[in-house]
Amino acid sequence: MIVRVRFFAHMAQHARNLAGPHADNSQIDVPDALPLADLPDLLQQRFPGLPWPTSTLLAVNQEYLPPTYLLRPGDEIAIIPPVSGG
Amino acid sequence: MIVRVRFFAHMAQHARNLAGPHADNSQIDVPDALPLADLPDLLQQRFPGLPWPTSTLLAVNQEYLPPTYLLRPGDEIAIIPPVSGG
Amino acid sequence: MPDFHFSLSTDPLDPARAIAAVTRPEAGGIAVFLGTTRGETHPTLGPLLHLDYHAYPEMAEKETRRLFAQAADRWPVLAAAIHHRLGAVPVGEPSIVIAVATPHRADAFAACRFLIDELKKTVPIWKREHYQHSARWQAETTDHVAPGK
Amino acid sequence: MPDFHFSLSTDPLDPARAIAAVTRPEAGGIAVFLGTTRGETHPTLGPLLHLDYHAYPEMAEKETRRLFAQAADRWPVLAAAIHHRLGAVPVGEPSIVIAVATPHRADAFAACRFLIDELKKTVPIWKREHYQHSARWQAETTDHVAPGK
Repeated sequence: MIVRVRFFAHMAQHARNLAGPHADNSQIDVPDALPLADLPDLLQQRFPGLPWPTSTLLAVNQEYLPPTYLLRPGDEIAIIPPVSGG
Repeated sequence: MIVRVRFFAHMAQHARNLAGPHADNSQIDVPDALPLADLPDLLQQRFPGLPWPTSTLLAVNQEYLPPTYLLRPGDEIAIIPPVSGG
Repeated sequence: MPDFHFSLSTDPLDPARAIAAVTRPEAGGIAVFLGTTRGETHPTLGPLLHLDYHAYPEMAEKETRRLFAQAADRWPVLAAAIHHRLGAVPVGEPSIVIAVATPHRADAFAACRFLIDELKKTVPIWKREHYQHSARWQAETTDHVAPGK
Repeated sequence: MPDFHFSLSTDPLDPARAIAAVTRPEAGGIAVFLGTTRGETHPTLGPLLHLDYHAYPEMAEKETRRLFAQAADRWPVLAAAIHHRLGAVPVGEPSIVIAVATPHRADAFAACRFLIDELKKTVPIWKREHYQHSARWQAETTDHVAPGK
């Protein structure tokens, strides 16, 4: 199934360098009902060498969700490295 | 000796009502070296019926001073009812 | 000693002026407090129309500077400003603006909070509450010593 | 639910606008926080020139509204405004303005402090530090999982 994956900050920069100018916001084919917890490994295979801060969080459809969430077609998953707004 | 005594807020209004338009800021004759602690009684005799909030403080020359302070000629004593700025 | 800016004025307060007075390149946070006249209705005196502030100006400045010096001792204050309005302050308008700049935000909040809390305890400024049917000094509503005592 | 005003913009922030957005006749206190770009010098990268803020805008607004709802549950908030600047923010200028109005001041301070503290933990906005000799994302400077892990 197809989901959208978005990267931010230095992760976005590295994703573009590794896989082209739109790689920070692109559609990706993943197994049906993939648990959110399994997405990081899959992304690190797709983007070898992508830096991954230890406290990176995952959001689905603009909301932080637990790792047990099962992805659905069309979900927008954001990879959120440590934030630094304010 | 002569000192200056200033009243504020409702005490000023009452002092003027009791003793004339300048009574909230006037010169008063007091015994030499009067302890600050003795001034309230003396003022309540001079201004009979003057309302006196229980937590009124005394300042001398724009500074809160302890009751043991001995007044000097020319001191400006302010009678400070509970403040309500801010 | 860091910069301290104090003013008493019957003009409406401009928070932007207090903020500009404390803005520094070394600042990471600026905490600002505005005390505003809260509209309320007294059961017998009717709606509050405005507050009327009076000061013992020479001492108000001296005492506020003393509080600022205490704050600057306790927190790494870069600059602070306290602007208090006198005379009539209508409902919804600020009677006081306090701005404090520090390198880090926790100190700005703490010092700003300290300044307003202490100012309300010791700085010689008094408000008179003007309700529709009557006016009274805030200080009148506190306990008084028995007459003749 | 009380009023909440949120904006992301590359224009310079105007604290007076945030204050006006929360001013209410029922307010007794307005607490305001400005986070400003602090000038500092890195031992090898040189002086900081500006910070460059990027957001995941749709989620930044959603997440900030969630924090506001939490604040409104805990304190009697009349209105709040959070304006965050994006793009380059030079030294001394604010990247964020938060204003909170409540009937009494302690609640305004507490809610304002809560909003900035929580925003810094969870709202998806990132800064890139532009030094004279180099630029880097703040997030780059944190721990990373080992490559290949």
